[in-house]
Amino acid sequence: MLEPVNVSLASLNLATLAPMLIAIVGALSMLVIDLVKGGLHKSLYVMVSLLFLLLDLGALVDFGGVFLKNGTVLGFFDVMLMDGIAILSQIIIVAGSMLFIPLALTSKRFHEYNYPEYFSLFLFMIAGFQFMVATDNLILVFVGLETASLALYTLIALHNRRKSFEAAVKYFTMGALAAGFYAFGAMILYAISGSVEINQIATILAEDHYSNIGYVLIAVSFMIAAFGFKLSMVPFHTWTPDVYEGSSAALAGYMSIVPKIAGFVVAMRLFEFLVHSGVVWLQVILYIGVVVTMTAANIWALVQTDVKRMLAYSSISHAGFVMAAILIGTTQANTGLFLYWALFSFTNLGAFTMLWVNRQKNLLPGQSSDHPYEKFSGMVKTMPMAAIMMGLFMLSLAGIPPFGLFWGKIYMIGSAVSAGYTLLALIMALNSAIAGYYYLKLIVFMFMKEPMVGYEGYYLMNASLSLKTIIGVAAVGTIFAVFAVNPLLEVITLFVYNSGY
Amino acid sequence: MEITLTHYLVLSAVLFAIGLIGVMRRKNLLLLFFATEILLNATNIAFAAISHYIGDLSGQMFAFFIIAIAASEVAVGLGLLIVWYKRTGKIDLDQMTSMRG
Amino acid sequence: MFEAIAFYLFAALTIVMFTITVMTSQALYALTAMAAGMIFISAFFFILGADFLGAIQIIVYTGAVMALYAFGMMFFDTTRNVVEKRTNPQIVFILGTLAAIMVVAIVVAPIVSNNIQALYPIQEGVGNSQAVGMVLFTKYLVPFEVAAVMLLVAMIAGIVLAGKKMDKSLTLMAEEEIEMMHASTETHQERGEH
Amino acid sequence: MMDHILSLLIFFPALAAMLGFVVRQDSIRAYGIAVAGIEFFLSLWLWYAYDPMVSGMQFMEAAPLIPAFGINYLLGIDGISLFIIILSTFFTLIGIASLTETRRVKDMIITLLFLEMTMVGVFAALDAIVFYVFWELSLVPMLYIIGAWGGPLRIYASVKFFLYTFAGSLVMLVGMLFMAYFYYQATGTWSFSILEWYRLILPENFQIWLFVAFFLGFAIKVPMFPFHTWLPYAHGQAPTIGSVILAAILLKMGTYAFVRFSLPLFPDASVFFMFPIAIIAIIMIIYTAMVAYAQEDIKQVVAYSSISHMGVIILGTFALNVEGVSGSVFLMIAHGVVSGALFLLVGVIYDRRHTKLMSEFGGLASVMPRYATIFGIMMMASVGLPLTINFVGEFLSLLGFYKQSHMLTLTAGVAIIVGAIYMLSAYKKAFFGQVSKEENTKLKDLNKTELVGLVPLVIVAIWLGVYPKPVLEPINNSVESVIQLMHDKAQSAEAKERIPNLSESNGIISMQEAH
Amino acid sequence: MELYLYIALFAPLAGSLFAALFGMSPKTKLTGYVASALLFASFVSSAVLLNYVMSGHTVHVELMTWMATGDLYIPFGFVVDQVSVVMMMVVTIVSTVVHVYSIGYMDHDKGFNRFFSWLSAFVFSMMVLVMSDNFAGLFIGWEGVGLCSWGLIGFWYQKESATWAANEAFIMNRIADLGMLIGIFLLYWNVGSLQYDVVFAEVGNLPIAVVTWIGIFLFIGAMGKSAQFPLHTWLADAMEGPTPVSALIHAATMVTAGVYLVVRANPIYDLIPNVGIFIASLGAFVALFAASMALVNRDMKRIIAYSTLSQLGYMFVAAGLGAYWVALFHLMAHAFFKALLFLGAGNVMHAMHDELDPFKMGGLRKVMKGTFVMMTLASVALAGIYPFAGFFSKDLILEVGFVEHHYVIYTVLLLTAGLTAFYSFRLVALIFHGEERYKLFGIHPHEAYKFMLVAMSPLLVLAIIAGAFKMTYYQLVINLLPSTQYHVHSEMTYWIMTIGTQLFVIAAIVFAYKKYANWSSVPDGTSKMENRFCYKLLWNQYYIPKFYEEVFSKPYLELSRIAWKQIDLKIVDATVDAIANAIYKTGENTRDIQDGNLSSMLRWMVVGLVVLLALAVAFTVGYNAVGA
Repeated sequence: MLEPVNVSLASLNLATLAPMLIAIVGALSMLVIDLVKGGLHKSLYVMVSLLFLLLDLGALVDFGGVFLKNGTVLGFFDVMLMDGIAILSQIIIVAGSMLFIPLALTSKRFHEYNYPEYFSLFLFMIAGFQFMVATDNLILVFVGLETASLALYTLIALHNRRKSFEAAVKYFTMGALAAGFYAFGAMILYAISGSVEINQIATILAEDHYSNIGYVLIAVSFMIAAFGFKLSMVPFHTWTPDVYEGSSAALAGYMSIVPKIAGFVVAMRLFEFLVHSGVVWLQVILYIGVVVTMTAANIWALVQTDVKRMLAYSSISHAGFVMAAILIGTTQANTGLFLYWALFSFTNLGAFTMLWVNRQKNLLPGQSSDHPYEKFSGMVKTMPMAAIMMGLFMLSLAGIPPFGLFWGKIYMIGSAVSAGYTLLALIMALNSAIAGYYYLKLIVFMFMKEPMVGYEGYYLMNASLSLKTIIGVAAVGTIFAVFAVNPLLEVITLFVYNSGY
Repeated sequence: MEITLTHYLVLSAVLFAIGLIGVMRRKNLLLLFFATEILLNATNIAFAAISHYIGDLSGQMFAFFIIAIAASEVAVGLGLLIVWYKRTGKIDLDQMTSMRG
Repeated sequence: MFEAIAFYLFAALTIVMFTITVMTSQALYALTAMAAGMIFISAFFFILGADFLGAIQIIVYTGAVMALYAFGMMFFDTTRNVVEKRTNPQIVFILGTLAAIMVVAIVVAPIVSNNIQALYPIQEGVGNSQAVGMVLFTKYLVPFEVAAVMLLVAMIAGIVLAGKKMDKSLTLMAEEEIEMMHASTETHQERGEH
Repeated sequence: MMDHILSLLIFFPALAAMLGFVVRQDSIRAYGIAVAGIEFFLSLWLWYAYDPMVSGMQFMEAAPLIPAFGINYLLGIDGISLFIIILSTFFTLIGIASLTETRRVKDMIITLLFLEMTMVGVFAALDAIVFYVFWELSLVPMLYIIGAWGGPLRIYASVKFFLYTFAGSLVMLVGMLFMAYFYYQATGTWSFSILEWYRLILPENFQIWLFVAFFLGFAIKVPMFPFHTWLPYAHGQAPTIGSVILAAILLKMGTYAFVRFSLPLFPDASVFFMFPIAIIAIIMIIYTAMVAYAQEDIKQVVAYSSISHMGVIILGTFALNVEGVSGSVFLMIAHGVVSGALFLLVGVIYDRRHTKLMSEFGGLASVMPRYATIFGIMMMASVGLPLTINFVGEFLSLLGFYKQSHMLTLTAGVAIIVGAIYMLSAYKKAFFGQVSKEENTKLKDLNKTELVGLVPLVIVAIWLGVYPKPVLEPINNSVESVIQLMHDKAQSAEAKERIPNLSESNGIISMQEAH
Repeated sequence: MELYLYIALFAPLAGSLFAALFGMSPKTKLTGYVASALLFASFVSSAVLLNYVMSGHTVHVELMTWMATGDLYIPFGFVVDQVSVVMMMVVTIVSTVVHVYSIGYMDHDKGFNRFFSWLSAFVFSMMVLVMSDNFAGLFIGWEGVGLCSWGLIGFWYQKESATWAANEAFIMNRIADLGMLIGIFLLYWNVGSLQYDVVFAEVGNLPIAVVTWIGIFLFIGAMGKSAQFPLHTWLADAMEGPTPVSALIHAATMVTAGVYLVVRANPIYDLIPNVGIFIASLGAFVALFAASMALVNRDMKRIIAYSTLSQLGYMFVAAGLGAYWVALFHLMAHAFFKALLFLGAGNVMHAMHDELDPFKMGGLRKVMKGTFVMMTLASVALAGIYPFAGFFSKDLILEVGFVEHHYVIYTVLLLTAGLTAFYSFRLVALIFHGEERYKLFGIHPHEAYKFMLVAMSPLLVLAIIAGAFKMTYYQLVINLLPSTQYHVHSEMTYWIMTIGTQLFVIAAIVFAYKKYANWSSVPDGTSKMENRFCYKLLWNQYYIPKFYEEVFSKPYLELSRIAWKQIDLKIVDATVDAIANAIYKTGENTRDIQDGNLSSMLRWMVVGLVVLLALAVAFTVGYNAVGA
């Protein structure tokens, strides 16, 4: 007979669930609101979402304090794991989401914002991501991942046009395949360790001295394939440009940041110990993966004709750049990962918001996508501020100092240097140069070409105060990043180091 | 002729491969979704087997959640298919190439 | 011996069924074959002592999933022969076979480990469902709840996506058209109320 | 105020540029001149307050920026950077004052003011990352100037300029990170402070690799053969003001960086690479002079001549003795003045005729005598006639390098011949002979605006040629400390021997002591 | 005395700047007057200084620092000593004369003001050159005169040939200047200073090889300025400039700067007699070589220019053989009579409306009496007839050659003396005697302004009597220069030599008169003589300009074009673009991977997985193999 299990409530550390629960409650409350009174304006839902996210953030910041005092907090039979990187990544997730959600307040009406469910799904998705990062249990990772993904597929499709359905279906199908990979990889890990918790797997593998190296490698192969999909590493990246193009610019910007950081954290948990245990194969694979992802994505970005697709490829390249941190595996590198991503989120969200601002509903004759380069030509003459903002984000993405991403870049490259990855550091640097070309291309269009006749009325169609505010926030974050870097760096280092990465 | 874990793993691998072939081969989206189910099921067998051979319940747990996930995926996937079908009248993925390059 | 026979039998059956699922050009065959395959898989679960899982497999897959697919098929009208354009069919098989061979090449080697411990051991004399329940509602309570959320998400997603509101796309309509549409629905509602 | 004069110098123009957005289009020129004028006088004040007898850094400022990664806001100048800063403010003033551009003047002036910030920043930075920030940032305004106001190939030219330089400097950035890492290994703290780095003695093989990394960044900027091909395009397409600033200041960033980074940080590597670089410099000198001779476009002649002169600067820098390095630093100033003036002059004729082909001109000396005179003076300065500013630099650079190699200096000295060839033939084509084209007969001579820009340059070119001491002395003192530092840090016997030791009497009778 | 030094030095500069002020304005005589007056002041100051130096003093001032860095210290220092004062006198006398003369000569030229600006600037540079107390200062003057020479040769810049000649002169000088610069570098790095006094004191302690190199490189500099073979072609072409310029720059002063340098650096050349021999040999060669070209030339000014070249050869012979004072003496004497000759030629040109071919003149003595007398006397002086200046200086050089036992050189110089007499009087005969061929061309010649002739008269006087100052001069300069006296040991030989030489020269003159005094036609290239190989060789200046054109100029231009079009654009730049294009093309060619088809996207994922698996298997197999 089974013994009854006695669990003290205190040992459960229910508080570890608080941040996610806030998001879930928020989502449910919106469903309820809609039930009570339908047809409410989207601004209400935006604000409610914002409110809950704020609470969520507050809870996380509070956790941050706790973490700094007491270290990692485990909860619910050690399923929940609130360590430094979990808190950090959740903060980035929630903060990124807070920057995203006001983008719903466009001056034009788009289909998805007509649904209260949209906002509800959005909060569920955030909860999913939060679960995903706040555990080292492969099962919860999987469930959280799927919760978030399923919500995300729906959010994409809700944009309600042919391309967005196509994007959603593509994303979904490939996601299903990736889920299969993940399950299979987890299965093999379970087979050789008898556990589905990463730290235990690590311990057992180490105790076995990696005697089942073949199994480990097979498992890692499947896991790389699964996370390669999530982090859009070449050749698992193929969904990225299509999905970005198909979804609204705002959501595309969001996708380039939040899901990826969640993926990075899991990848860190999963691969870091292998890298440290001297699994040469993984180092080689990651090395190749990082280099190929960075370079190939850059090269493809060069030939794009649509700005959003270009930014999609550029996001892939940035993700590849950051993947290097996992390969390098030092505290400095992992700190760099978070720093980079925090800075990247401001800049990239700003860039995508600029696209969102410029979104027009009907394509003009001869226009094949939402944001062709030609649309931006001569923008400095018609809308200097907008052009300068966009130029700013492009420069930051290209890594021109003193704008945000530069600091992330030098820190990342610096960590590669100090870990002895000289060649990698060089490749990272040179890739930034290649990337310079396509960012510059947009600047060239905006600042050096004559405005297109007939487009005038279509610029800034979608602008509204809230969008402009977001752009302003992103711009300020991008320009004055230099002053934020030091505090960020200190906090992140503390969090990362104390989490053992 | 004792059936060992290896047998199950091999079986799982073979089924997974069949699933992969299906995923790659199918152009009809609905049938493609079938193949993704096969992938997950293949894994489930292995999980159950491992669970059995090492006497641990976690594997069964994993399998259980995988089934839940598969079910949810079907719901969302079908939903997506329905809107796509309503909009285009096709569920052939060769028709879905408006974005490329 | 019985176990071996059962294993090989069901293995053969599942493989055949799934092969039919992925190879046939008749959607209905595929559906049927898959349903059969699912049931055969549940047989493995029973063999392996995972009774609960076996039951779930049958209920969820054959009961829910397959039913959904069947509805889907009806909706899409794909009961007829499905014409699929094949591009480079060889490559598909080569890749699939290669994947299988690679994995098999590794997994044929036995797992050598002295450190595997059952964290949640299957105890003799305890019913499988009972044991599963025990673990599920302690250790895996959080994932379980998250799974609930996930199902909720899936439900909302399904409803929203398949809903009538998706038929007209605000994204594609000009602002004036939306205004007109709203105006007409309001009059509809008013008329309905009166 | 004196404590923060450098910050003031850097950020005043940027702030003024921001405010400039508010100023109306028709008043922006006066605004620009006022701002640039104030900035110029500030820089003159800097000179006034500068103590030429002190060889180290002056007006130091420090503020933490990213202390966790060793990045701090460190500023300071010595004799080497002082005059390039003054040159930058000077040229911005002159550039704005003599601006003839009519399209979107406001954007242009705001861009120029931003550019001024980056230029001053580069030369005042004492932290490698702060240096790098301004170094990269300077590309952006220049990109815009070339790309928005340039000729028909402007986009190609500007993008090429940007990407080429950008790629090079990224490699340099990796070098900087390595340097900081080595510092970290040695001391346990991160630091990007150049003065801190000076204290670090690296093993020779490290030095060589780092030298190469830095070299790539600098060489593209200079630009050194074979990385020079962006320059003719940039100059060819850029508007006058762009070429002026590019030639006068931006190119100097590369050569300045050699003196600031490569020499004191890697003394052994500098000696190791001295001859290869000297050979590249000689190729630059002779080869680009030949290419300049073959040009049909007068602006391209000046552009290639810039490369050729930069070769002499490089040669002087790698003389690794006080004479050569002082000479090369002086030549940076000199070349700035002269090539800046030449580009302004080319701009004058371009404004009138909208062509730069020499075949379109001829006989201008009789139509535009004033113009021809000033062009002639500047050409002779460029050719390196004694008592003009260039001669001092060229003479000292070559003199310095002669200590290291006779044959190479002899070859490099061909500069004075080939330089005369392309310059004189270009002058002959454009200014001498009969006025053959109808359009040229009615050309107006220099007007007041243009004279305002050119006359000060002529005065400077001759004044510093006759009496270079006020500039040369501070340079000399700072260079001496650099050379001494190099000698002290050098490890290999060859380096010890090649880099003179200034603290001991070296057997040569110094006339200065005798007097 | 320093005041006089500064006046002597800066008065010309003041004149130049004054004239430059009016550079853009229409012609005003004022500039001419002011510039001439200032030059006269300079001359007077030089005379005062001469007087002062004669009493055994020297003046040495340091104006200010020029360059000081490291151990290098170069001041603007000026010295008036026995050598420089001689040069100052020569320069100021000739230039004053030329200035005054030019007021008339350039009377009708639009660029009158500009001309005086350049001319005075030239004098200033020349003064810097001769007065500097260090090699760097000398180099300033050296380049400065080059610049002014460029400006003055190309004075009529509308003329293609003038500007071409100007550039040629400048560039050829630059080639030589490089040598000089290297010499200066050598001095600096071996001595540590560029001051004459320090250098000359230290030079004896240097290894002889180093001194040799210094000597060679400095001499290369001298070769350019003094137009010695092979850098001689520019001098004849430089005759494109206005004639007063030719008189001042290309006869009297600038071209003798090379000789001055060798004389000034005598302590160096004393140490290296081998180089001296080389200099002397080259000088002798040039003397003959130039004289030979003068024989057939049909350009009045070029003939005089070749003669100058030839005389410079003489000077280098003297300097090379260590007879520095003799060289300097000949320099001085030559300056007077050659300037006179040029100015006379200028009068003729004026009269003949810039016609230069003496064959188109003839019989001009009737209309241009003054000029006729002056040119004849100058030619006599040039030929070295007693008691004119040329006799004293030139015969001395012959003696030096003889005494130093360089008989080959002696013979060559003797022969050249004959040739000199021949071509000088060929010129005089063709211009002033015989039929009035100019009438064929409808020219009405007239004598030059009176004041021009008056201005020339000091030169005439000096050309006649300069020889009388020989001993005074000698006493003066031996303070600084080696005081070797050159006397043929036997009285007998001396007289034979002197009288023989005189007879030889007179014979040459008579021959020239006989042949050309009654010339009646203008040669048209059909006569037998004109088709002889020798004639053609000389007429084409030994094909050297053509050789330079074909071997240096054209290939250089061609090479430059190749460097630009082929190397720079097609290799260097194309490589850069090719790298960029390769990256871009890779993108273009591989973007089809993303063909938008879900099926292939899924396949790519599986491909990725299979590759990973394959690598995993390979690694495992390898690992096990190694492990086992």
